[in-house]
Amino acid sequence: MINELKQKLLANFNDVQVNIPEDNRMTVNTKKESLLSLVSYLKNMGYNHFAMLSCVDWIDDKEFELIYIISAYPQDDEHYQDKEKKNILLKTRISRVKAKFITIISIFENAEPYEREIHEMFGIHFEGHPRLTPLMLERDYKIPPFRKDFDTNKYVENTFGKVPSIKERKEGKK
Amino acid sequence: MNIIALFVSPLIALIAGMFFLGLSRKISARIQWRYGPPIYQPVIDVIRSFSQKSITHGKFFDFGIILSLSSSFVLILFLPIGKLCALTSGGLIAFLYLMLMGPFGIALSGAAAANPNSSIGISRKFLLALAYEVPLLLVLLTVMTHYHTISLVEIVNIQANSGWAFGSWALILPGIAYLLILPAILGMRPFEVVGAAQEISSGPIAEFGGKHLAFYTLQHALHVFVGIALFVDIFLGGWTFFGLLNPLAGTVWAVIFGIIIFLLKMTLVLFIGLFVNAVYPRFRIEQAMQYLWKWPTLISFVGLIIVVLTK
Amino acid sequence: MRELKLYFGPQHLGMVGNFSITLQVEGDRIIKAESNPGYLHRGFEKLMEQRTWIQNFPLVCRINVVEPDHMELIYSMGVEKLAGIEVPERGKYIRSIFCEMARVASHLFGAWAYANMLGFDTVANWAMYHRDLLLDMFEELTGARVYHIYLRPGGVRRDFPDGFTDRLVKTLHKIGGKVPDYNATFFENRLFQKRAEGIGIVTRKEAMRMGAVGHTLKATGLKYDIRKIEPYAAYDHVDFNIPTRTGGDAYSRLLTIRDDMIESVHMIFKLIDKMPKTGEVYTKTPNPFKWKIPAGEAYVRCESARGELGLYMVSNGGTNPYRVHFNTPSFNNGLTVLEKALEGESISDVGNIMISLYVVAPEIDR
Amino acid sequence: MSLELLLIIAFSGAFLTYLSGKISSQLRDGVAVLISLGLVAIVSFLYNVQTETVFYQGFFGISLILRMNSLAWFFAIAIVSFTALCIIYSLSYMKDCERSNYYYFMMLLINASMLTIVLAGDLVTFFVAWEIMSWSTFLLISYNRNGALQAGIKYIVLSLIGSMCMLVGILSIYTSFGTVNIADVANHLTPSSVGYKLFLLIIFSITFGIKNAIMPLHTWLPDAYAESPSPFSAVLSGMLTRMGVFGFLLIMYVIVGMKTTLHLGRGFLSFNTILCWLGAITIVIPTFIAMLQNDAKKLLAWHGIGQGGYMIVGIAFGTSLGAAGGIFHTLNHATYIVLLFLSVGAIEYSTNGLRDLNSLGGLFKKMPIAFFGGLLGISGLIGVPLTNGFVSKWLIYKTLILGNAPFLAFAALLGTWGTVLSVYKFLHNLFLGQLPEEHKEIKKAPLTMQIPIVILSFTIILFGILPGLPLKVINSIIVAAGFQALDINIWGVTSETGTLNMLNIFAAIAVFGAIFWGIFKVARKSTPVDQYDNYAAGAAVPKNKYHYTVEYYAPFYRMGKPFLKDIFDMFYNRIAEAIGSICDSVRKIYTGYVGSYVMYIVLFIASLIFVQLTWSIF
Amino acid sequence: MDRNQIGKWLKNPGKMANKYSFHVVYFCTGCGIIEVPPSITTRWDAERFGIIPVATPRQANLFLITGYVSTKTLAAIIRTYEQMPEPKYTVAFGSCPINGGMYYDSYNTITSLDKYIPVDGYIAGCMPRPEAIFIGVTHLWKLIDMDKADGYKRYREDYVHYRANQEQILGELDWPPLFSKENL
Repeated sequence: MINELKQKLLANFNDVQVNIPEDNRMTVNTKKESLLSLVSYLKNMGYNHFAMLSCVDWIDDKEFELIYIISAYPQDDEHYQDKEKKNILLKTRISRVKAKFITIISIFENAEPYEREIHEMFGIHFEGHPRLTPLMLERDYKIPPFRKDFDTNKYVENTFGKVPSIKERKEGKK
Repeated sequence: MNIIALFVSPLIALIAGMFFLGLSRKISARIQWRYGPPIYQPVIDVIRSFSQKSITHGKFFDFGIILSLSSSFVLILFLPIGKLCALTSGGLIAFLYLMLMGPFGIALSGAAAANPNSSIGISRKFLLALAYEVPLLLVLLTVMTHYHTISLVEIVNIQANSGWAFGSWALILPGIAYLLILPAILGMRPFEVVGAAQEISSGPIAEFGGKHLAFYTLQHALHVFVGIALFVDIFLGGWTFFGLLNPLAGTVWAVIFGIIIFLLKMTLVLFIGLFVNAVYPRFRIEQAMQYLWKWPTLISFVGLIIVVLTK
Repeated sequence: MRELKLYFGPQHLGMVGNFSITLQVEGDRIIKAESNPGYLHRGFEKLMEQRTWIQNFPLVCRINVVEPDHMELIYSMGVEKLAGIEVPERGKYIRSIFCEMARVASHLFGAWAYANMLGFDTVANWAMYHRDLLLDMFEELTGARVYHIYLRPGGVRRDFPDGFTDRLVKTLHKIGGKVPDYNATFFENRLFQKRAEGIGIVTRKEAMRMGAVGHTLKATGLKYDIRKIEPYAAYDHVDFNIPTRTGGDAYSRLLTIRDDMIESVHMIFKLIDKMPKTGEVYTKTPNPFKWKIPAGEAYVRCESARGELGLYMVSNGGTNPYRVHFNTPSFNNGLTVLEKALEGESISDVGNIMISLYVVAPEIDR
Repeated sequence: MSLELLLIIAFSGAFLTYLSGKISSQLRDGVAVLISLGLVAIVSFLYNVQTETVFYQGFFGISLILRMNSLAWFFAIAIVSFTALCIIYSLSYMKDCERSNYYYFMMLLINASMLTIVLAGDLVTFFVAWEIMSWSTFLLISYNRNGALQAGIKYIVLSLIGSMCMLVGILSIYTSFGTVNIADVANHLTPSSVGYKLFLLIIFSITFGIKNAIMPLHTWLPDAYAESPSPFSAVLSGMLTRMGVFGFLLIMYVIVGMKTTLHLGRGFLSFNTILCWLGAITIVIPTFIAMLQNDAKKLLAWHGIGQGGYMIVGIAFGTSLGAAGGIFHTLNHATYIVLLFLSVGAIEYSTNGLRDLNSLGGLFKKMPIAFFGGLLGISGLIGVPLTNGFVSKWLIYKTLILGNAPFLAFAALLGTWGTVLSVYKFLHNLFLGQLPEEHKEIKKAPLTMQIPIVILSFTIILFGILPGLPLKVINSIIVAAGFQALDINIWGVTSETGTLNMLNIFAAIAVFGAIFWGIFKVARKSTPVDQYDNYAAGAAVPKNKYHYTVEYYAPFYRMGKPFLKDIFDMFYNRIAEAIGSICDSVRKIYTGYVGSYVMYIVLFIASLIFVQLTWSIF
Repeated sequence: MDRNQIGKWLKNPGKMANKYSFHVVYFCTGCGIIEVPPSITTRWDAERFGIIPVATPRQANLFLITGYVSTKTLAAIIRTYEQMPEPKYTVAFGSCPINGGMYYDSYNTITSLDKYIPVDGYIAGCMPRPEAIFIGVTHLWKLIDMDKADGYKRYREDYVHYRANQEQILGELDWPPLFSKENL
């Protein structure tokens, strides 16, 4: 079953690498251009549950890796098929500089908050996303906080550490 | 007599109202397996509110709450508490109108606060009032038609001679209808839609703090008192208790015991309300209206027809 | 002036958790609802990159305040998968029992929240009391009421004390004995039924489209439960049902939660019966400060009380995780499904719908 | 002062105003105010005068008569004073409007014609004045053109039906008795058959019912009130519509006679019971329809219909308390509805024509006078104790309850509770709540607009605390009509089954108000905050989006909307359409919309004649 | 009621009433809120001491900051605190508001709360047990008795400084200062 899918993917898409590290996971590495069609292909194959979208900052490679994790809802109420047990990790890499990508909201509606979060935390712009407004944060961080080059200790020291206590402020310390 | 009542009856109402608030908190706590606050906790709350520095949203914000509290006190003067009744002018009709003024004052004050939570609360309050007013009016009209008077005092006096209204077959249906709408009048669950804290942040009083809140609490205490006292006066014969006070007739003791009997009856009625309060969730406002316009209205309507036909 | 903006939270008596919903209201109908999370955002995933594998446990459990145990579980599972550690048999059973206790406690908290939302103080008090009885058991086992930090990679921190299972069974019987009372006053109360029925309807098709998980899905009749699909801990050793309803409304969701709670209690009984009487409860792991885990990635998932909980974890062979990303059920339910479910509902039902979708704010914010 | 002179001043004043407007607008304003105030002065001098004059003899041998009695005086003083206030109000309200000469001319003409109606001693004068009033009203309703013209046409068509009915009635009286003198007709009518009396009552009831907007005949009113200029809306609602009440009093108590009217028929089939029930329906349904309105003036208009029901119930119930209550309510209603229309007008003036209940708010800080006018107006409308509405409503309720009509009393009381809801919405949406940013700087209402509001507010309180003042006149009216006199003192009414004494209510409220105001002052001082420092669940208060106005009683609307349609209006429209389609066949003669209405009128009158014929068989 | 207290009641009823009627503003600022429901329900029943949660800050006099404070919450906390009528007391829960606790290096949570609003008392622990809440409250009683729970007075006196600190973190605040010159 899972090998069948692997064969199908390899046959239909020419720039994918498919790994099957263990029973229930399948990793699909792909170029960023073909990700969208891959996602919709998988959806048509019955993988209709978009579980999450994650992002890893590979700072040494100067690249972001986007991970789309897709699985399937059960079709039958009583018996679970193999499909539901699978998780497909779709991976693609994009450049770290002026990072941008395409939204998949048209395929999976619930990707919206995930993309918002990634946008906020990594600064990746998702083209075609209807509201890339801040989700969690209200402050403007110069570097999006989840990037590897954002140093929290330094940031905390510079912002929260520099706030004087009331006593200090009364005594004139800025 | 009237002069004494003028001073004493607001006092009794205030103390009893606060006592009822405390009692209801205590009883609810006991039903919920808790120890509950001391019975004088509402008094402490009021003192605390008075000691706090409130905010005001303008003159009218203050005016509404003063109007509300003072008209609630005026209402007490029209209510026979035991044998005390200071004013009789206008009868039950004036009473009904004055009953409206307390909530109306709060509505004005709450709306002046420019908070939509208050506005929604007030809109619910008026809708609920409209809903329970339909059966309530029918009930009161039944009683007034039956006794052929519009005076509350007279209704109590007639009951002293001819037995409680709740015991007479013609008025039992209105009595039941009144009991059914009593939680709505008192604003208890399942009709606690007005100050629904979890929905609209305690509704009309969302902006009340400090003395405004204290005034509101006093007004609420009086409102609870009036809601129950009206039932006791109209259906449970006010101060009468199967001729128990006949030997004392004419003495001061009759008045005092009359008040005590009256308050005991009120406590009994409050308990009924509290037990309903404990086991029901809040209605949605339209459900409350549908309910109130169904059974209580039907029962009181039948009651009115019976009274009109047997007249 | 036509539109009215109403804030439901963060400072609101009806809001469970530090979360905000901005409502656009016409009359008392909601035209549009917008979830506004982030009041509890602490940047856990960033902080975890700066702490060692074991140091992260105190952080992990604080992601979900209401039931921290599944968070610990999934993090342990992730580390185990990356490091290739096996859990001993008894450890697996204890894990399952522990997680089911957490599920019951969480559902009782949910019952409190729902009852409290409708002003149903009596039931709310009972539910909180019974949850406390369960927290006492947690306290006996782990020494803490809320954040237990009991699970660890390779098993659990320590074995059950003597007679713990008996006391647990006794407590659960005590709680279970009150189920008829709960049913009479709460779940099957006609007024409550009227109040909860038909609001916040999410049909199965919509739920699947919006990627809903947990009771939102179960209430539409779909048996989507990771415990069955991809059994972990000791769940493949016991036989249990997944309660479902078909209404898809708040009432169905709440009944699913109730049935799930009862099912969990039964499962605990079964697990206790089947549990190996002796044996190791954990596999030894290296010195936590020097513990390096080989490079790789893992995606693990489990069924928390709120639904599918996922964890994507990457290691670069160091002492710290390289990237941790939790996929919490509330994230989806609270941001996508909630906004949809609230549209067209009355403002008096905002809290009900939110709680019936079982949204817990810190889970969203992380 | 003879009555002819009064009318000459009234009529010539109208023309004079128009002419002086050609010279200068200031002169015109001055003349208008002078004339209207002069009329007030003259009429008030006629207090307690009982006189009758024949002012024209030659009209087909009919003598045209003017007469003055307490009923006429009561209405006359109300008419001239309210019109005078509205004229004063108009000075600034109509300042920048075009065709203002025409407006003042029409206002004064209506004033004069209403005065003639109440002073008329014979039916011909009555009819002619009635027609002048109807037509000039039509012209003034359609003053604003566009939608107003539609409203005006609706009004005039229904008015024409009414006039035709009246004409039929008058002709029938003239052919039967050969006289149109009201006093003579009353004498002649006493021995005539019950059927004929009933015929007269019904045919005149249709006329006056249309004018007073009794429930199935009310359709002209909401649009007319809403579309006409505010000061005229005030006159229209306050006095002009209440000419219907005057008509009812005339036909029921004067022409047919109180005793006869009250004993026509038996039980539910008696004339006054049916009229009572029509009144009760008129109270309840329009009041609840008013809750659905989003236009401030339309809301008031529906209340205008609803309050008319109280008067009808009071008059038709036919006890001395009821009649007194009905007549007193006419005055009270005029006071507060004029006040409310003027307050709305002030808002309209200040916000450049806004009267949509959903787009205003928070004006009480910007327009305190208009706000207090509105507050007292709605208090009167509800009948809050210490306002005049309370007294008249109390009289009506009491007589209904003690007269063993609990269901009528229920309808009346229910109407009051419906009133509370809708007028609170009115007050809340206009004056309370959040002030929109764009209304932060609004132009102040000028003094000439504030004075009438203040005077009327004061009147409401005055008549509320001292109801004895107007009740004294009313007492003489009902005594003249043949009722038992009421026991009236300055503070209220005394009777053996429950007395009303506004003094102790007033004293109690004053004392307690003073006490709690004192406590409030003594307690810790509160900090004033602005409207943006408000509870918003920890968030910042949004500007212009934090006022709950739209569908204020949304749950009720959802429940009630299917039942609270104006079915009669739709019914009439459908009839009009049907007749229009019939008329298509004779289109060469009748073209257009009005034609169908005329056809409708003809059919209507034919049916009335048919009714008369059937009745005379009995 | 303790008979010894009658004298105190007569002397300063406002203070005593404030002690025995804590109306808590219900705001789940952090995870510490999880122990508030147990403490107000059956098991611990805070209502016997007059402690009940209320809906809006206007009616409250006790503000429980239940745990860590993120910057987004800080704005809401300040707003809520300023809307509470005086006298008002703040009690912070857990270690996080004291010095950041385990989130000392988080980029989104402030490290010590009393730089932004005055805190009258701290309940240490993560989380504090419900008993600890009561101990905190009894301690607050003592502080009130000794007039040391003067956070609101400090806030009034040093408002300029507090406001400056708030603005340093939150940027321009979108509400006007609570105390203008004439209000002080």
